[in-house]
Amino acid sequence: MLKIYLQNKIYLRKISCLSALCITFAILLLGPSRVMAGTEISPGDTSWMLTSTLLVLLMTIPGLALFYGGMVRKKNVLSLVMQCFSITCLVSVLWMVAGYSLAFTDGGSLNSYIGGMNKLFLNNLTIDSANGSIPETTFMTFQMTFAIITPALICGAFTDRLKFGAMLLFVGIWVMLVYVPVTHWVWGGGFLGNDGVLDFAGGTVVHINAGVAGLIAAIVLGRRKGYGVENMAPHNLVLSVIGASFLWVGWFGFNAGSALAANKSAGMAMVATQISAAAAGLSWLLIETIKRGKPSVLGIISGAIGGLVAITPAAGFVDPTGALLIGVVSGIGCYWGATGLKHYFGYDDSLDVFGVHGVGGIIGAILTGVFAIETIGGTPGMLEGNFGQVFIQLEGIFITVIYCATVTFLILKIIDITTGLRVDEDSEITGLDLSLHGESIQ
Amino acid sequence: MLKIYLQNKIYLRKISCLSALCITFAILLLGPSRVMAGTEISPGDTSWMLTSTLLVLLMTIPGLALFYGGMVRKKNVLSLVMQCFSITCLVSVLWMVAGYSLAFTDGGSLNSYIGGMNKLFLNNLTIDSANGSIPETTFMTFQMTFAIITPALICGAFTDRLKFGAMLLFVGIWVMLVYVPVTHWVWGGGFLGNDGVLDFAGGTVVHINAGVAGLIAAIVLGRRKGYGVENMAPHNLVLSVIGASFLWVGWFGFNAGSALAANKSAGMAMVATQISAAAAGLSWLLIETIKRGKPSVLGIISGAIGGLVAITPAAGFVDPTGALLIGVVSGIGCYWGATGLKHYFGYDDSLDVFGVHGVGGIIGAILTGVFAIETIGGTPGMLEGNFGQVFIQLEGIFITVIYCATVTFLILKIIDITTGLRVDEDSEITGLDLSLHGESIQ
Amino acid sequence: MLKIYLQNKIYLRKISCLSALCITFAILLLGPSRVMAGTEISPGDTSWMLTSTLLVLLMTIPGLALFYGGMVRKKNVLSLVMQCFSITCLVSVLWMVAGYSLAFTDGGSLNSYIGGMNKLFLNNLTIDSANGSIPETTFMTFQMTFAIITPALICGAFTDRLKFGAMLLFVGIWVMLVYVPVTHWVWGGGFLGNDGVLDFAGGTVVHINAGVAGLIAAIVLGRRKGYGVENMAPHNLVLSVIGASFLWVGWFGFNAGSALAANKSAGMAMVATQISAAAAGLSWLLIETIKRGKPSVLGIISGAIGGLVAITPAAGFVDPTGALLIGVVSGIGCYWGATGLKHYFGYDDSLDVFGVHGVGGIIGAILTGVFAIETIGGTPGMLEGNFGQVFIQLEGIFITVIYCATVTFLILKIIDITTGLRVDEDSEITGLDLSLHGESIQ
Amino acid sequence: MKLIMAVIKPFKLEEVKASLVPIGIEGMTISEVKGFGRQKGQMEIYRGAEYEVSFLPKVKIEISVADEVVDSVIEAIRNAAGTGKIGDGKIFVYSLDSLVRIRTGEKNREAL
Amino acid sequence: MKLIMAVIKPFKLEEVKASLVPIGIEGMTISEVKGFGRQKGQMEIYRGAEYEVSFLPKVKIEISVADEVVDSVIEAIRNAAGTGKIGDGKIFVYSLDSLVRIRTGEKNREAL
Amino acid sequence: MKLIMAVIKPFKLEEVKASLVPIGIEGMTISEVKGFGRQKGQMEIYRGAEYEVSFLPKVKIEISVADEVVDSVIEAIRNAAGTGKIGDGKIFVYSLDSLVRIRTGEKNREAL
Ligand SMILES: Nc1ncnc2c1ncn2[C@@H]1O[C@H](COP(=O)(O)OP(=O)(O)O)[C@@H](O)[C@H]1O
Ligand SMILES: Nc1ncnc2c1ncn2[C@@H]1O[C@H](COP(=O)(O)OP(=O)(O)O)[C@@H](O)[C@H]1O
Ligand SMILES: Nc1ncnc2c1ncn2[C@@H]1O[C@H](COP(=O)(O)OP(=O)(O)O)[C@@H](O)[C@H]1O
Repeated sequence: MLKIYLQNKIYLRKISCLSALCITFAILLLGPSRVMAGTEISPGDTSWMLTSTLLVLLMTIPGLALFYGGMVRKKNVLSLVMQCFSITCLVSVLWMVAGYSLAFTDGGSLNSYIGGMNKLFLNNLTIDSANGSIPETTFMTFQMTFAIITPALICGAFTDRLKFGAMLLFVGIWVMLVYVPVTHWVWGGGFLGNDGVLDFAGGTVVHINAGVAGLIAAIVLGRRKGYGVENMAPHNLVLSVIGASFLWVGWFGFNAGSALAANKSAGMAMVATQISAAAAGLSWLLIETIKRGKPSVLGIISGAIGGLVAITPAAGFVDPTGALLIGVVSGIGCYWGATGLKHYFGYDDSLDVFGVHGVGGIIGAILTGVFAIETIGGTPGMLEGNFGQVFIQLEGIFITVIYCATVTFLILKIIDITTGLRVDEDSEITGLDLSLHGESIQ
Repeated sequence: MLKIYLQNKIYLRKISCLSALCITFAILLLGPSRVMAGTEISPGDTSWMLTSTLLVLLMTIPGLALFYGGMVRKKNVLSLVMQCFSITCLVSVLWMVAGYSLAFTDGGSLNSYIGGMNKLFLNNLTIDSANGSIPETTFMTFQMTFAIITPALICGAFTDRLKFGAMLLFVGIWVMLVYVPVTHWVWGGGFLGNDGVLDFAGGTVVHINAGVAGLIAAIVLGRRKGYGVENMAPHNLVLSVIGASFLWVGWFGFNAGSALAANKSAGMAMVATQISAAAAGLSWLLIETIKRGKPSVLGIISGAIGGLVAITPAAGFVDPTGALLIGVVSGIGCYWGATGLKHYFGYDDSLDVFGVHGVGGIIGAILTGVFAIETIGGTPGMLEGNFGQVFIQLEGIFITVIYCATVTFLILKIIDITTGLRVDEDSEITGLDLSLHGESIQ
Repeated sequence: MLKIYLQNKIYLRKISCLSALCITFAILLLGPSRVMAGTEISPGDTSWMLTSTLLVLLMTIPGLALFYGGMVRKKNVLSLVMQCFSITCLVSVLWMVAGYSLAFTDGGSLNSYIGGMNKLFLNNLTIDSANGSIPETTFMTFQMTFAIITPALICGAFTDRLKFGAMLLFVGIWVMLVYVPVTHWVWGGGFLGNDGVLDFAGGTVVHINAGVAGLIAAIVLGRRKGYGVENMAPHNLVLSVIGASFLWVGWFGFNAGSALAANKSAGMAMVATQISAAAAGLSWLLIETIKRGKPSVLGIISGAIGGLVAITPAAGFVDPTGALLIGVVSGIGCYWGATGLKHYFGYDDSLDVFGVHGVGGIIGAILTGVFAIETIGGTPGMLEGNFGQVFIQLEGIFITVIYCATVTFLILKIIDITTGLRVDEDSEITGLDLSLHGESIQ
Repeated sequence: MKLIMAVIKPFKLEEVKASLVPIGIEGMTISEVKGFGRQKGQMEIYRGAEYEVSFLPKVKIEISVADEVVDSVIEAIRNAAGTGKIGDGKIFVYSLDSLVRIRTGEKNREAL
Repeated sequence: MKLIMAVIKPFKLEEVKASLVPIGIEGMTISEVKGFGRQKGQMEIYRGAEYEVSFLPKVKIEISVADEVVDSVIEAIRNAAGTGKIGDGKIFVYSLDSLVRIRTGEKNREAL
Repeated sequence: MKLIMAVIKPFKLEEVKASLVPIGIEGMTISEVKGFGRQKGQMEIYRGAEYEVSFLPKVKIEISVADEVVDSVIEAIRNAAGTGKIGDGKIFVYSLDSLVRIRTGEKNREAL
């Protein structure tokens, strides 16, 4: 697949330019940022966005921490919740220091690729500035929670074997070099948004990005010791169900919150989110029952998450029937991603970050181009005759996949050479809880 | 008790007519639905209703899943969370396909009994349609979460012994044949609402309905193997406390959300909810300490849930003092329901669905008629001289109990004959987690 | 330290007057209460305050219950969640009966020290009364959740050894004699608020109060049997991480909710909250790694909670950079409080109520006076030239510490003499779950 | 004195206990163990992958008895624990040199 | 060599361990078990219903010792584990045929 | 017949099992235990305080075997479970008086 992408020579120029960008990152001197219009604050919209912000935070802690934590062996569960919690802390500070500014302010002449440095340390973010009908402070915090969950999603790929320090280093660099630019491209005034890529709530920015980074991390790190031989069954799926529930509920903040107001678009986005999650849960359940004979708890929750991933780019653009179909397709697609695809290639994407978020994100991005309805989101999709939209969606996917894969690979290799990535064998056998953190659960 | 109800011949005609209705269900051709007035959307109200919707979803996953899951033996906990999660998925889709339309649109000439088919697949639910001051999409999703939790509540009665496929079949049919019509009668323009039955947030529709269905299911299925002999004490009440907490907090969406706006009625409903839950927790605690010598965790959380159930129909109609009294009475009443009543008759309503939701729902429905205050909810209760209200409340209870009991019984018997209800003895002994889902917690 | 406070003779008069107050409490006959202005209700603000209320409730159940529950030994976890749950029930009722009235109505001639009795049983709280732009019912419930969490925080100090009945008695009395008056002093029209003490969301009222009460309780009760000899490591830090997550997320309701509206102040308070929590988590992580060699899960979550405590009084007064600094300082300060200070003096403040909430609260109260920014919260701090503010903050701290310490000590001693405080040795060894509640987790 | 150690299926514990009380056995010590033998393990499914759980949950019972009742105890255990299906478990008997009741210090037969 | 197996009350473990170290016992293996005997179980309450938990938590200690120290070890365990109340537990002694230290391959007395 | 009881490091279980199957061992019973010996415990950190966990997780294996294979079983366990580091564990051998297969009632050698 990588080869096919690379043969798309038309993208090569953009890619190389982006890579250059990523290297010269630190020496950017950018122009003045876009000034947000200071309209009247709506308490209703603000109320919903404050709520949405905390919902997306809930997705990472405790949502993702538990969803992932329940799936690993008992000796590694604390290391996973530790990763999610420390990423939350780290990225919050990084976003405040520079991330927000580089993603969401005007980058001047480089604005197609990266934002400006006008709001480093949030210095020019006054209490009075607004973004649409909500305070800019709230917009900033809402976006912060997206920057938190994206690297946290990657944890599922390198669980049980990555050093803690290397993890923090990787996440810090990755957020600045991958997440921030891609966000700028799609939502911050960059070239993908300008090209018309539809991504309502982050199918590309969050899920494809995280899924691809996870795939690369799984390949670079290699398999867990004992993979395929030892029983690595989830130690406590009750935790995973709690986690999946908070992911689901939090996703309303993610998707309906991406309307940035408590309006009819938010209402419809919530409907689409709910239906897609439910349909995908059922479709995974069904295919698993057919192929394995037993419906599993891990199956239905994985399916629901797959459906939530797939509806993410589409939530504000499709109607309930579109959501139903996206759900059904993504449940089956993610089942294939987490079972067929992974086993075929033999990489150990331990908790199926690529299988669920990568595959689900790609399905969703494409189907957004298919099912978009003009009266709902302003843009018609293929079914309404706008065939071009699917190609625009493919552009977004391709660029993100190649850029993310390249830069992720480079970051990991550099860390591997300098501080090392993987814990020693003894620590891996003992379990990361005791060996890295000196703690264990009883 | 059943006998007494049956002797109320005045209801027999209604019942038989309803049974006919339930059989001819599939061939209904209904008239045009009521058009919702397209008023201005209020961001504030919409914000609260989006929030309320996710709160009620939280009640089922993870709330109820954990509340129930913690109470069963370790070998069955995953099967319970699986039931709650899969019901969430299934009912979401059914509600979108037909449930919402049949419950909340105009059923034409049959409107007293059932709604219409105008919004099957939500086809005529446009992004612009409104329900009062909120988008109709949000009203639909809010109601969807009620349709989800009601059958999920029943799971507590048939836990540890029902086949997974039979459970899905039962829930699917029960929602369409029991939940949807009763909802229409009370809230969708049907005869109970027209007769003046007060049910602010679903004491009758949700709790009496679920409680009675649970009782019937417990009787039809028979007791768990080893009931009364083996120790079936809850395996992990920490899970149940987490669940109870989410039920409590989610109940604010349930009750205060049923104001359908962020207004003074919502504010007062939240007060009533909080006070009743707290008072019922304390009154169960007290009676248990007196009768058993030790206050138990399971006791106080059961009491609080009982108080939440009982305040549900009353939340928008009573004042804080009324709520306090409803709480105290329901804590004691549910204690009796879960201990005295159950042991007296000897059925195995495993997690006390009838004892808590049935008994609590009936207490609440009656006391709503007693404590309703005109200046708060528009209708005076018995204490303000309106003695008739209690009888209207009794009508609502009687009809729901008899209809629900009859149809639930028929559905279960038909499934029993066709696919069978109960797992085989070996599976029950092994535990449903391993035997039905091939998974277990460590 | 106590000595130093006592040497501040200037406060002695106030203290003795307060003690007299506390004794004559029951015979107070107070004048008419302040009438809240009946302005227009804003649905947007109301929506946010309904949400904030449930968020703060979430902080106690399940937040604090799990945060604490995961830290104790397996045989005591249910007793802790029981404490949190029963406190929730008890204080809800007490607040309705008398707490709200005494804290937030006009106390007439005694108004500097205590409120009035006009709203006992919420009798004069009509559905139409408003507090600013929200219903007074909602303001009352919001404040109720603060009254719930404060005594629940104290549980961490006396865990594993306090009788259940004595706990309820202590909490009931403490809320009325300590929490209610201090709340009135700061927020209800009393002398501390009038003196200009800044406490946005309860750094003094909630955290210093709880921290000091915890310290006194730990000293009066004595150490747990086996303290310092047996391994008392947390039995399940996954629970603590879930709890910390709900504390964090719920804290948005606590802090941003304390704006009492969905406005720009709420937006900025949420930013400050998030940044301080994250920074404190990182600073504890760092210092622990330096001093112990391994970053621990318990460390990072303790740090984050410390940062949340410290930002509480400051949230609506400081800018993001101020929040960052408050976070960094409090992470280190609480690390010292929970390790150095405690071990130096040798008391067994089992879960570091004083170390985290007391120390963090004091740090936050002082730094509020340092970093307050006029354009954000209306009051300039030391950095803007207003040196006096720090002294006003110190006044608030001193008075609260001394009053709280004195009255808490007296309450505990009286209970000790009458019903006894500590369980017998056998019960402590068996664990409180079985000995007090007849339940255990598997 | 002998020590009889039996490995049985977990859900047979109550029945075994019930069958021993009538023949005068008033004490025993049990533990949760895992067994590996001819009985095929349960399959666990993990996102489509299946693991065979080769160690199955069993319960181990240890009972100290006087020599003369060994046979009747074995008989009682066999009757109560047997299902006739593979995996019913095994009974192991070995000799004790001595036995002490901690509370009283009684020895051997008195300590039984 | 003998193997001494003792079943004691869980919270006595630390004391037992402490009493053995002075008499030269440097290793032991312990497991969580449940005991059934004369001691009445705790009642657990479940929504008003009460269950008697007939199997009580105990700790099993296994120590291999040289023949000559058997008596002093039994004595030490009795002193440390005894509370004088029913349920203190039992000590079982039996003979080992041989003993091997895995790390070194040392046998019997050297492996103790 | 002998009963071989081995206490080993937990993560060596799969290897030990794998090494026993080739020499004809088709059944065993295992339990999770904790060991105390020369091996120093892990330190656990609790808010800056450190606890030494003196009891380390181990796995206990019990296998009944015919007398003639005892030596080869011991050898196999030693090879599979040995890491050469302190804490590898011990093997204890004692004699069984009799052995019964619950399902069939077969005795002694037939029951192996
Ligand atoms: N040689 C052995 N040593 C110790 N335990 C054994 C041995 N063989 C079997 N077991 C125990 O007996 C249980 C049942 O054995 P299995 O071979 O599955 O069935 P069966 O005894 O009915 O033929 C096993 O799970 C294991 O716990
Ligand atoms: N015959 C026995 N075989 C094995 N273990 C026994 C036997 N009798 C008692 N035990 C163990 O000893 C423990 C204490 O026995 P119990 O009869 O309750 O008290 P005591 O020994 O003080 O009279 C029991 O819980 C059980 O674990
Ligand atoms: N005397 C003993 N009795 C019973 N078990 C023992 C004895 N000594 C050691 N063990 C067990 O063997 C394990 C390993 O012993 P240890 O002294 O740590 O290492 P090694 O045997 O390699 O010198 C211990 O953890 C314990 O479970």
